[in-house]
Amino acid sequence: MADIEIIDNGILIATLRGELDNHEANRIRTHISSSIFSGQVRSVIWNLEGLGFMDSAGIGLILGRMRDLVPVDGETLILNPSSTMEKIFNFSGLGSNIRRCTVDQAIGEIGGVLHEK
Amino acid sequence: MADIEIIDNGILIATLRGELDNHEANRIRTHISSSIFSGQVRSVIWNLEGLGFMDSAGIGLILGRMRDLVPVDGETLILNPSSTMEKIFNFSGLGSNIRRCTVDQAIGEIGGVLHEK
Amino acid sequence: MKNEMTLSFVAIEENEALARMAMTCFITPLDPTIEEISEFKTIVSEAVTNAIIHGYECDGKSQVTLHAVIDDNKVSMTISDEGAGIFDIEQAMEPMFTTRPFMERSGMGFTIMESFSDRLSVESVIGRGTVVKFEKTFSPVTETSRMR
Amino acid sequence: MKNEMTLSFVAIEENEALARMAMTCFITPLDPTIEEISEFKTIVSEAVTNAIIHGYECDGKSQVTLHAVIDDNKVSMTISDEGAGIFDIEQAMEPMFTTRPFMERSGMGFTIMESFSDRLSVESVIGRGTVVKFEKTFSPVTETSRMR
Ligand SMILES: Nc1ncnc2c1ncn2[C@@H]1O[C@H](COP(=O)(O)OP(=O)(O)O)[C@@H](O)[C@H]1O
Ligand SMILES: Nc1ncnc2c1ncn2[C@@H]1O[C@H](COP(=O)(O)OP(=O)(O)O)[C@@H](O)[C@H]1O
Repeated sequence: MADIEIIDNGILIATLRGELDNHEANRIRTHISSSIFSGQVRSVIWNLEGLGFMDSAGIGLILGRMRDLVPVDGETLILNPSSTMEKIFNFSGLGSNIRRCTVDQAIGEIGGVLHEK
Repeated sequence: MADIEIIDNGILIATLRGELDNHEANRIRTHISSSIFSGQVRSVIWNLEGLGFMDSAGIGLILGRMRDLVPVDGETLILNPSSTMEKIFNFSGLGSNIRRCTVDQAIGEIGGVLHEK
Repeated sequence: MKNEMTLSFVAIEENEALARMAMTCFITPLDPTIEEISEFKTIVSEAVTNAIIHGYECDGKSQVTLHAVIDDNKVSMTISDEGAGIFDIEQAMEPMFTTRPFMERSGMGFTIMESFSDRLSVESVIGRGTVVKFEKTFSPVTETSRMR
Repeated sequence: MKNEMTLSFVAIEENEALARMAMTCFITPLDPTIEEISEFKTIVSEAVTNAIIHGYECDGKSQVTLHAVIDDNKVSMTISDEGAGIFDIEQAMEPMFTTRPFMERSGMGFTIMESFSDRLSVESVIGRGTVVKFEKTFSPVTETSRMR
């Protein structure tokens, strides 16, 4: 399950719940991807606080959306994954995108960077 | 899982949670049975409000404890089973022991009856 | 939808919960009501418990096998063991009949299985084992009865 | 404790969740930590997904089979399919290697399975199928790491 919200400064917030496996990734991929293209999105925040499970399909989903953001040089932040998910992100080179903070703080971080540009 | 509490007037309150199947009934049987024999218990209230699942092993458990209570002519009330459990109790002739009320109201009912004796 | 699965496990009581969980998860895509799920779980639980305790006396090594097929909104299942078998099926299916009163069995297993399924049959041969088959159709969606 | 089970199902994506749930329930009596459960679930999920999508291309009829044994606090498992098979196992096990980039597969499945298991092996024959075996030992109880 994914709640998608696009806020003023072109930040898409994807709040994931339940279990993110291959089946689920295939169900929500197009929805997130088309939101990125339709909504002048510059950055994506993945809020994983309420996600119960994720396997490598989550990596595929997030890397795929990072690719969608390449044209606009957009940023990706991954919020509050479980410790098992954090290991998976680290194996996959996404460790530096992880933040332990609130959505507001993450918006602040991205907003700030965008502002300076 | 079963929380057992014996209150002043010889009423044992068994609060069941989780799933009551054959395995679980075998785990908690002795505990409840020995509480009845050790605690001068006259009546048992089964609080099923928080029970997620029950099959016919629950019938065996409750009928077994009714048998324990025969010497003291004790009463048995079954509180707030799910509708599937209610069907199972009805098949088994325990429908008349079911109450839809709070534990306090059930204590009141049994206390009252005991008082009149 | 169409789906098919087989689950088998050794005869220990811990596996009663495993069987219920696996079967519940299997039917979840049919979007059943809470009532339908719990009736279905109860049937599975009764049949599996019988196989473990009556069929095999919890021997911890013989196999109980569950096979299930989803065809549209109908689930067809068999629960089988190669254990003791049933002496008199008609008698076994009577309410309150049990060969194990001292284990506090209520004898209500088959009555419950019959009531909660759309169709149930039992085949058994002494010394060869028992097969319980049942079908349950999950009702078409009505908005108020949805679990999610 | 000792326990043993076998689960098989047809190759559709819905069964990825079934496999995780059934296996999680199977190991619950070992009283694993949350971390151990989620690592174990991840291994199962990766191997089952691979069998369904790479082995069988989600054909909806071929069987994926899981076999698991509990011996004390060690779980030994095999996940097998009789599908496409792997051309070069060594290459397949490299991080980021995938034959399905367009399905947004990350190629991290085997890396994760190896990291989260104590021991993992893969056998595969082109056109005959693939067997993934792994072992995971669940740590002795420490009060603070308990799930319940
Ligand atoms: N799988 C089985 N193998 C052998 N005997 C069985 C099996 N299932 C049921 N029975 C017999 O049928 C009787 C009635 O079963 P049931 O109605 O489920 O009641 P209960 O399990 O409470 O005894 C059991 O007591 C047992 O003798
Ligand atoms: N069961 C299988 N049957 C056939 N090929 C497989 C199987 N499992 C893995 N493979 C092959 O190994 C490659 C790497 O697998 P993996 O590391 O899990 O990454 P991914 O699934 O993301 O591609 C797959 O892309 C596929 O070509």
